Formats: sequence, C-alpha cells, structure tokens
Amino acid sequence: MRTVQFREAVREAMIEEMERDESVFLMGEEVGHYNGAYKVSQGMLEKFGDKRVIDSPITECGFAGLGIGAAMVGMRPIIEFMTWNFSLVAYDQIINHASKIRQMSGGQISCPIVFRGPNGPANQLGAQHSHSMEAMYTHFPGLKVIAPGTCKDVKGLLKSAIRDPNPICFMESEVMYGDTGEIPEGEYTIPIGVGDIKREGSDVTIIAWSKMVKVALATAEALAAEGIEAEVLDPRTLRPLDEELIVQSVKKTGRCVIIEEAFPFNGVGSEIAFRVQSRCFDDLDHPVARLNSLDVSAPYNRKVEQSIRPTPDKAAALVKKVLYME
Amino acid sequence: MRTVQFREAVREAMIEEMERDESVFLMGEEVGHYNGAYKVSQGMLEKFGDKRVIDSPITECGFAGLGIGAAMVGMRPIIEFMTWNFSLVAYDQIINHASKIRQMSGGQISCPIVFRGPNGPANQLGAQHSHSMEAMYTHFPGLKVIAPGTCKDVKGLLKSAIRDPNPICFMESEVMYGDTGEIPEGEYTIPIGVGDIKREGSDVTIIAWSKMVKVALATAEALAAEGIEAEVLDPRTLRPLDEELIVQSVKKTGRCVIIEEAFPFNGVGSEIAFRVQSRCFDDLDHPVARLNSLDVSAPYNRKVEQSIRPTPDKAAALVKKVLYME
Amino acid sequence: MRALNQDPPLEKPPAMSRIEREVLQVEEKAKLLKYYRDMLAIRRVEEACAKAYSQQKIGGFLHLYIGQEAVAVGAVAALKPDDYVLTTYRDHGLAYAKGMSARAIMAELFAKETGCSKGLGGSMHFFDAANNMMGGWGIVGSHLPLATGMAFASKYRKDGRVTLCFYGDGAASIGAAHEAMSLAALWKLPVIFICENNMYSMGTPLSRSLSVEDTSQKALAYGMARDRFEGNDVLLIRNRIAEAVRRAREESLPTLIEVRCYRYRGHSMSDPGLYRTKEEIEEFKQKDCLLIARNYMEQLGVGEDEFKNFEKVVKDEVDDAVKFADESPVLPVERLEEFNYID
Amino acid sequence: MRALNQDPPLEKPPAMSRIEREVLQVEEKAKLLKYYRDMLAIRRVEEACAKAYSQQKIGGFLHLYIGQEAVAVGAVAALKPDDYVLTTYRDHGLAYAKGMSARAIMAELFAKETGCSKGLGGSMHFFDAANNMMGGWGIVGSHLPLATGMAFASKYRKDGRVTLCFYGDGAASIGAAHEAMSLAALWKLPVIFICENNMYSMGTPLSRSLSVEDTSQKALAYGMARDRFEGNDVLLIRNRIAEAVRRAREESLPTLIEVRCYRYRGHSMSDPGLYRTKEEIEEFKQKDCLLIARNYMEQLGVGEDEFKNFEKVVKDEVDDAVKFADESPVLPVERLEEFNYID
Ligand SMILES: Cc1ncc(C[n+]2csc(CCOP(=O)(O)OP(=O)(O)O)c2C)c(N)n1
Ligand SMILES: Cc1ncc(C[n+]2csc(CCOP(=O)(O)OP(=O)(O)O)c2C)c(N)n1
Ligand SMILES: [Mg+2]
Ligand SMILES: [Mg+2]
Repeated sequence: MRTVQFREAVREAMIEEMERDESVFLMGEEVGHYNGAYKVSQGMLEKFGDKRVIDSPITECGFAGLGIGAAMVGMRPIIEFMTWNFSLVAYDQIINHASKIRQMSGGQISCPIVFRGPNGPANQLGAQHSHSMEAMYTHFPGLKVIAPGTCKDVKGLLKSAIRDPNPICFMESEVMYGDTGEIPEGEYTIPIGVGDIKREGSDVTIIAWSKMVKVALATAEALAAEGIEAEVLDPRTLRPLDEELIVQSVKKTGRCVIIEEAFPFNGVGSEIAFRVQSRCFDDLDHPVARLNSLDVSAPYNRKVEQSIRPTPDKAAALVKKVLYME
Repeated sequence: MRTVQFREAVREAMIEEMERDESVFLMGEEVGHYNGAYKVSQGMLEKFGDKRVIDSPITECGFAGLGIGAAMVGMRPIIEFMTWNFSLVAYDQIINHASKIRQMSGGQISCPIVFRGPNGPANQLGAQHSHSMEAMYTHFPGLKVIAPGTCKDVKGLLKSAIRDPNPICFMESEVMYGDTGEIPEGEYTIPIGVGDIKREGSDVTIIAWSKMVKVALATAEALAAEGIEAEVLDPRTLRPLDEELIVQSVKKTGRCVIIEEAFPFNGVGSEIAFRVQSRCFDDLDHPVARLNSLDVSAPYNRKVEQSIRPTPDKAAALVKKVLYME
Repeated sequence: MRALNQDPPLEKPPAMSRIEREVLQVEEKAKLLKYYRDMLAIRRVEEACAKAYSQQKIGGFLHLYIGQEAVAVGAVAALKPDDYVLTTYRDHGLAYAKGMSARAIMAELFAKETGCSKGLGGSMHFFDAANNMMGGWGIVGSHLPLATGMAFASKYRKDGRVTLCFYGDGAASIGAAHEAMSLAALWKLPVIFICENNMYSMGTPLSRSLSVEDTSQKALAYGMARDRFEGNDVLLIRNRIAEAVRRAREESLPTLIEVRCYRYRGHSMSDPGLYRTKEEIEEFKQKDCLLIARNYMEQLGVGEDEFKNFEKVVKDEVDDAVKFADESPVLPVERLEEFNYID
Repeated sequence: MRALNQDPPLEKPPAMSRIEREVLQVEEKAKLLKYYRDMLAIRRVEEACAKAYSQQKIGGFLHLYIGQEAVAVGAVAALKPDDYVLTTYRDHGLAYAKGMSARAIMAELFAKETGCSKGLGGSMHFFDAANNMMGGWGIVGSHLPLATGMAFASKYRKDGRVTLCFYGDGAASIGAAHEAMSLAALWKLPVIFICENNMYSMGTPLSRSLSVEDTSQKALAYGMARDRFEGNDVLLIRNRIAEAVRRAREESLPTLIEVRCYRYRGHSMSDPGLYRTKEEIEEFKQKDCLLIARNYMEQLGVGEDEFKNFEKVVKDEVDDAVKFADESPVLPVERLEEFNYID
C-alpha cells in the first residue's frame, strides 16, 4: 500500500489507462497547460502531448458531444467537466445522445466514454456552483453513474470506467482532492456496480457515497463511543446500484439511514429508500430515514452553508431517532 | 359545465390570462402562424398579434433564457417547449438561472415565468422524443412543477401558474390534447400544491398524475368489478407536493401504489414512496409499490412500446399483489 | 425564389458545351445513371413510406426527403465508403445513398427486427455502421458536435476519413451548431457541415427565423471555408462538395456549405403545409433534380426505354422491401434490456 | 500585443488638439473627475477584497476586475440610470459603476445580511434592482439570453431602456451566446453585447480558444452592427459605447462590441498566473486606465493635490465599507427557506 492524494489517484488511473490504450484521451477546460483547475491532470500534457491532453474552449455541449462522436467510432474519451455544474449546458448531449446510442442503433454502435469531474458543493461557491448532480444522471437507462468516496475506490473505479464500453458519469469532489488515502501498490481495478462495506456494524446501516462516506464514518465512530454499532455501506456505483448488498445489510441491521449531500427531493436517496422499503419491509424497525442538505439553494456565507449540509452530528441524531433513542 | 378538449382548456387559460394581464406573452416554436405544433395555440396569433404570440427560431436555450430575463424585469412570459424533450438544451437556463434568481439576488428579483408543453411519450416517437421529465425539475428548490390530468385541472392550474410569481414547469401531454372533459362555465383557478382525490376508496391508494390519472381510474374501475375499492389520488402539483393529502389517504387505506410513466430510477414516485413510508410506516400493510415504464429507452414499435408502459392491467395486478391477493 | 432576395446570387446549373458532353459521355455516364437510379429509388421509397403511413403500417413522425434527393446522392458521390455521414430525422434519403438497402429502411419503418436499427430507432434514427451512416438524430442541431467528434477521431488516428454532417436551416441558430463549428475551425478538423436550407423549418420561413438568410455566412465567425449553391443538379452538388472533401482530406480543414433546396411534402406527415402556396411548390418542381438529371442523360443519349427500365427496377426493389418489411418479425419486448448496456 | 497579430489594428487613444482640450475643459471636466474617481474606487475596493481574502474574511471564488476598470465606468457613463446591465462573475466593478455602494459590495463579500444580495449570492452574484444591476452570473455565457430578454421586455413595453451585457472572450464560442445574439438580431432588440476580451479565459490565451481572435467578427453571422476598440481610455470607451446605445435606443438595433483589455491579477485568487510573463503584464500596466485618465486630467489642469484627495476620499470609503461589512450581522440559516419561493 502507498498513500496518495485523491487527485493523484484520479490522475494515476488516467495515466495508466492512457498508457495502456492509445485510444484514450483527456479533453476539458484547462486540463493541459494549466494542469487542471484542481491540478488533477498535473503533468499529463507534458507526458502525453497535446494530441492526447486537450485544452478545450468553454463549450461543454460542443466537447461533450465531440467526445460522444469520437466514442461512437471507437475512441475512448475522458471528458472532464471543470465541475459537474457545467454539465447542465451539455445535458442534452449526455441524456439524449450518449445514453441512447446503443439502443437507437439497434446495438450496432456503442459509446465508450467517461464524463468526469468534481461534483457537489465546495466552499462558498454560491447557488450556481454547488450542485450535487447524481440524480440528474441516474434516472436514465444507458448511463452508469459512479461516485467513489476513497482514494482506493476512485482509482480502481476510474480504471474500470475507462475500460467500460458504456457511457459513464464519474463524479469526484473538489474538497476531497486533497484528501489522502492508501491504495494498492500494483495495478488494480474495482468492478462497477459493486458496493463496499466501509465499516461493519449491527445496529443500523448508514448508506453514503462520495464525500458523505467520510461523514458516515465519523458518525459511526461517534456512535460507537455511545455503544451503537453502525454499518457504513458505500454503494460506490449509483447506477447500477448494488441493491443486493444494501438489502443484505439492512436485513441484518433492521434500520437504514441515508446520507446524501444533494437536495432531498428526488435525490438518489429516495430511490434507495424505495428499494429498501420494498425489499426489507418486514425487517425494518423504523422507516428508512435520510439526511440531505437543506432544501435551499446554496447560500454564500461559510458558516450558514456548512449548517445546511449533512454533518456527523446531524447524522448521529438521526440514527438515534431511528433507534428510538430520543 | 361545458365540455372542451384538453388543448382547448390550455388555450382558454392562456387567452384569459393574456386578456387580463398585458405583461403575459406566449413564445415558442410554431406557436403563432402554425397555430401550434399540436394546435394548442390555435387562433391566438390572430387574436393577440405577433407582439404577444411570438414564433421563435429553434433556440430553446435562447428563448427560455429570454423569457427568464423578461420575467426578471416584470414580464409574465409563457415559454412553450414544443415538447419537454427539447427542454434538455435549455436545462441550464431553468435549473441554474430561473430557479435561483430570487435566492441569489437576496429576494430583490423574482422570476414569474411558466415553461409549458407536452411531456411524456406519445406514439412511436423513439428514444429521444419520449421522455417524462418531471423528476428532472422537481429536484430543485425554487421551481414548481405541475402535471395535471384533466381538462378542468389543466385550465385552473395553468391560470394559477401564470399568475404565480415563481418559475413553473407546467407539463401537459401530447396524447391527452384531444381528450375531452368538463370544465366550469365561469372563470376559476385551482390552487398550486393541492392534490385531488379523483375517486374515493378504502382498500388502496393509487397515486397518479398527468396521463396516468386515466390509467389509475381505469384500474380502479376494473378492480371495483372485483370488489376492490381503490382511492385515486392525483397530486396535480408535484412540487410542492401535497404530502398531507397523500398521508391522509394512505393512513386510511394502508396501501399505496404509484403509477408513473417515467423511468423508475429516481422518478417522482421514489420521492413519494420515501415520504409515504416515512410518515405511514405503521399504517402500511405492504411496502409502497410503483409501476413505471420499463427501464429502457423507448422502442419504436407501437405494440412493443405500449407493452413497456403502465397499463390498467399491470396496475390492477400490482394492486392485488399489494393486497396479497395473489 | 422568394427567400433569396437579400442574398448573393446562386450558382446556376451549368449549360454543357460539346466537349464537356463528350468527356462526360466517357467518364461519367455510368455514374450519372447510378445517381439517377439512386435519386429515383429514394423518391419511390419515400412515396412507399407515405402510402404505408396512410395504411398505418408506419407510425410516429415521418419526415420525407422528396425534392432534396440530389443533395444526399450528390454528396455521397463525393465520398469514399469509409467516410462518415450524419443527418437529422429526415434521414431515409441519405441512408439509402450511403448504401443502406431498401429492405433495411422499410423494415425499420415498419418497426421490425430486420430493420437497420432492429426496429428500435425508427424513422428518425437510422444507423448503418457498416456503411458509416452514423445516424439519424432527432434533436435539432445536437448531432453537429458528434460529427465534429468523428472528425476529431479521424485526425487523431490519421485514418484519412472525412465526416459529412447535414442539418436544416432550422438548426443554424442553435447553440450546439455554434459550438461544433467553433471547435472544428479551431482544431482544423476534417468535417463538412452541410446546411440543407429548404427555406422552412416546419412552418417558419427563413425571413422569420434568421436575420441573415444565407446560413453559410456563419462561417465568417470561425474563419472557416464556405460555399453555397442550389441543390437540384446532382453533378454540380457532387463537384462542389468534392472540393470541400478535398480540403478536409488533404488539408484537414472544415467547410460550411449551404445547399438551397426545397421539400415538396409537408414537414412531416401531419403537416398540411398551409404556410406556402401551390404555386411556390410548382415552381420548385420545375427544377426537380430528376428532371435535371434526366435532361443530362438525354443529352448523353439515354432513351425512353432505359428510363422505363429504371422505374421498373426501382419499383421491384421497393415492392420487395415493403413485402420484406411486412413479413419480418418484431423484436420481442423481452429483449429490450439487452440494449441498455453492452458488457 | 501578442494576440492581435492576425486582427485589424485597434483604435488608438486619440491625441487631443487644443480645441478639443478646451471643449473638454468646459463640458467634460466634471465628468472625467467622476470617472477617475469611480475607476480608482473600483481598484481600491478590489485591492481591499484581495486583502480580506488573504485574511480569510472573504472565501469562495474571487475574481478581481483590476486593469479593466475603464470598461465598466466608460460603459455606464454612456447609459441612463434606467438602463439594465449584466455581467459575469467578475462583477464588482460594474456593480460599483452602476451605483452600488462600497458598503453593499463589501458586506456581500463578507457574506453578511447587509450585502447587496443579503450575503446569499456572494462575489459572483451581485444584484442591485434599484440601480438596474441585473447580475452577476456564474455560468459562462448563460446570461446573454437573459440580457436579450430584458431588451425584449423594453421593446415590448416601449420603455426606451437599453440593456448592456458584458461577457468574456471565453464565452464567445458557447451556445447560449450564439442563441442570444441570433434572437437579438432577428428581433432587432435594444441590447449591446460587450465582449471584454482580456485575452485569456483562465489560463487559455486566445490563440488556443478561438479560430478568429477578433470576437466582434461573430456579428457578421447575424448581420449585427459591430465595433472594436481598446479598453483603457475611459472617454473613448464611453463615446464608442454611446454610439451603440444610440443605435439601440433610437433604432432598436443590437450591437456587438469587443473591448480589448487586460486583467492584472490571476483569473481568481487561486490562480498564480503562470501562463503569462511579468513583461507582458508590465506592458499593459504602462497603458493603465488610471494613467491615461490622469494624463487627460493633468492636461485639464488637475493638480497633485486633487489626486491625493481622490485617494483619500476613496480610501475612507473603502475603509468604511470594510468596517461596515465586518460589523454587519449574518442572515440566519432559519431564514433561508424564505428565498425558495415568493408568495
Ligand atoms: C431542439 C429541438 N427543438 C425542437 C424540435 C422540434 N422540431 C423538429 S424538426 C423542426 C424543424 C426543423 O427544421 P429544419 O432544421 O429547417 O429542417 P427540415 O425539417 O427543414 O429538414 C422542429 C422545430 C427538435 N426536434 N429539437
Ligand atoms: C459553462 C461554464 N464552463 C466553465 C466554467 C468555469 N469557468 C469560470 S470562468 C472561466 C473562464 C472564463 O474566461 P472569460 O470568459 O475570458 O472571462 P474572464 O474570466 O477573462 O473575465 C471558466 C472556464 C463556467 N463558469 N461555466
Ligand atoms: Mg428546413
Ligand atoms: Mg477573458
């Protein structure tokens, strides 16, 4: 094992896959000469040249579509959105095009492409720059959506995503790029669609992904001090969702709390809750509960903003409620 | 009461509000000279002139944004999408702009605008033209989403929407435009955010909106023949959702089936299910169940397409399952 | 031509000199016969579609290409088989010109498993990977970035291919087109954007959709090469597009071309076409691409018998396609999920 | 000027003749003093922001306008108070020029309830309805359609207002800009699009983002009037924009203007600016808008004392604003939901 930053794990995945496969390229705003707005692609232009690491003008619709077209003829594009907020101007390309090519062509043509970049709020970026976009993409058959929460997972899953023959939305997190974590020494991949128990426990299942995995683990630790053993389940892939793992865990614990940074209404949490109540109805001692950001556009004040987000404190209180402890 | 077509009910609402308020205008592709792709705005150009009924070039992002800008300075635009599928190219305008103006301006500026048009699949229109878009809009605070299922509701709610000072996504249905129904003689409005019991019953609550209201009513009728009394609840507005009405009904019936034409994953049904299991946990005799279209892009073959959609047969079977009748 | 008043004059179909005629005789006769045959086949296929639609054998949106056949056939004549083409939902003609069989077309329209897209895509979404027909797209303008991407791939892989992307006058103002062209010009990609300016987007004439009705002027914003000509003389079309293809293949440079043309039918089957006059339509039919081609061919000595034979061959082909489509099986609903993802 | 090689020459700041000087003396001196004062205030406000950011009193993205002050001040000088303005996230300067107080600015940046947007919007989202400052927008290019809509409203209501919409060179290729301009030209709306071409979008120079570096050439695609000049002489800017304002107000016609300018600081506070040389920045500082205005003012007899006084007045204003912001309360989280909807 060695310790790397989250951004390095992302970068390693891209570099290894670009070395392995000539048809992989990286395109996005400031990915080359600037070394990435968040330094994720640091050094990659120098390594691969401007044929394969391509700075794009500000044309998300254009270069997302370009990637899709290139993928249709066998390239393996990695399209970086500086943040997923900007994917909204390319939304039609992903939803109406990437996700449907295989189906509309009767299986003749596929679209092996990875759209990636930071997702979710960072600090004080205001209403337009603080979206958690998972649910806007999980809705559509044809797409896969991945939102890893650790350095190990992000590298292994991004490598799998680049090799996958389907269009994939790969969501990182700006405020995690500096986090460090251990990853295996040699080459490895992590399969898409397989969740991971980040901590075992018997009293309650906390489901969380991406940045919220840390919140879930902190919550579990705090609860452990009070004698409550929470299982932390990270689906890692949101579509396809590892429903079996979730069901297994909830059947064991009988309680389920979902921590999600997105708005509550129609978040991915609502889908998970639907499935859990569907399949674990008789095992549940309490309704599935969820903790989201408050249902308001992101305010600019740092403290106020922090207070609308899920935190270990709020999550612990919710878990106790689910355990009928207050 | 008088009998009108669904498209006439929509048209009457627009005409009445345009007569009432000079600042209301209608803009969209083919709304004027062509009288609307689906003849919803028939005769309106003649009546109001091309200052107020405006044919736009194919620039959804442009004219949705134009409407938002006009609304910011006090106009009351009705922006028609020829279908909601095309709103995907204007998605950023609605999500990142319309929904956030009031918040970002600290309450100084509001955005009274109605985006409207047909939503959901029609017949054999293929994968790109058959989306049910509700869940793509309900996710965001700042927006309201309305999806009426009857002639009476569509007129009353559209009038309320045009008068409402917030940005609203108003979703009709191409295949309902020719449906007829009764509406009151005089002027009336229907409040936003208030659901409606379309049929009373005690055995199960069927929740459905827009085109699915008909399916729900047909299901209820078929079930009645077998002695099962279904309550059909039409939320009419999806955001804000009339949660109290839903909770009341499910507490009464103890069973809940949601019929939704969209894809299942992260549909509005999943949000409703979350809330129902949250609040009616001890009243429920069976998990909340949902019937969506199959989780596949729309196929072109008519029969195959019909077979992926919710039907009264499928819904009745699901209700019986929920009643543990098979 | 009503809509042209503010624009520069269009290239006229050239009158042939004797020498040209002789050269043509030797070099081009066979080709011209093939173009004629293809244009005729496209028209008859489209007529068969209209009939099948009225018999409810075809459903959904149906956009016919009748009147514009020379554009697809002339353009494909300037290409190699490896080159990519994309177009809008008005895609039957281009698919045929690029090599799709009438059977695959008709079966797709009848929504059968034997159709080009297994009956999943339908009228608006024709794909034929073997012939590099890369779709059939329904969202106005949104396929232009895809075309730019195919050209990007060709430049990246140095495979020498050219991408031809058709779109309508209605797409000229949409954002995706602007972004696609911006990138193609900046990165010097071997792609040709062809605006089939048939003077209407649904019921809207150019005068109400564009402040500059000559859509090739958009090229100025990108410093891109441009061309503009009428769309009824298949030879002229081929030759002019060939120049853009050469520029793309040899210099890796994009071109923006406007072809002025006219659709004889409504926008789709549901459009009664009340926004234009019978006279206007008749005027354009006088300059029909089949008439012009026939005129050349007569000059080359092609006789009435041969024309009759063309009709017969094409009729047989279309009848066979309809029969084939009619008798083909439907992809069962159970198989739909296969098409969500590939392993 | 590196990036200008392929473009036509820019207008130079005019040398003043004696007569011009006299006229100016009478008519314009007071105005010029005001412009100078505003430009200076903007610069000092921005410097105060940078300082507060380093003290972590300001967080998030912070994009400074230093170097470009003459553009906002000159443009607003050509407007009436009723006219609308919109711009990007680099919005402090325009807000100040349009009448927002330093207090409202600084309090917004300190995320306080007394800020222009109650501390909800932040640095990128300045709004001031009373002064018709209509935002502060964060998605590149997406505010251009909004501007078109305000101009549409003005034409609809015949209120005689003009809308001025600023954007960066980075927005020139994005779809929303194309659609906004297409509609403005087609419908002849009283809107002026001003590209503040500061030659970089983040770290990307024009040569790697645009095939035609003169962004005013895009006007050709729409048949729109256009203009292009340098952005450091506040009088020239005012006069040239006034011509576009006249065209908008009197003829209801849009204009596309490129103003060549330069930002002295990085794209945002996190940008070390490694993509350009110290020499390049110094070169532009030689032509600083404050220097040029000062030069005019000295010709008009403004003396050292007066300049010192300006510095003092402005310093007091900024110090007061910082103090005010520091001491202001925060909007409590309990009140956030009020801003989702209005009744
Ligand atoms: C983004 C988008 N908006 C609206 C539509 C609906 N629509 C389909 S075709 C069409 C007209 C297109 O006209 P044009 O581009 O001139 O092509 P033509 O039909 O003349 O070949 C419209 C408005 C669409 N498919 N996509
Ligand atoms: C659609 C979109 N894509 C990307 C970004 C991220 N971004 C913010 S500013 C910027 C550069 C803009 O440069 P320019 O338009 O030249 O304006 P300047 O900063 O020079 O004033 C980028 C890429 C964004 N805000 N919106
Ligand atoms: Mg057309
Ligand atoms: Mg710039």
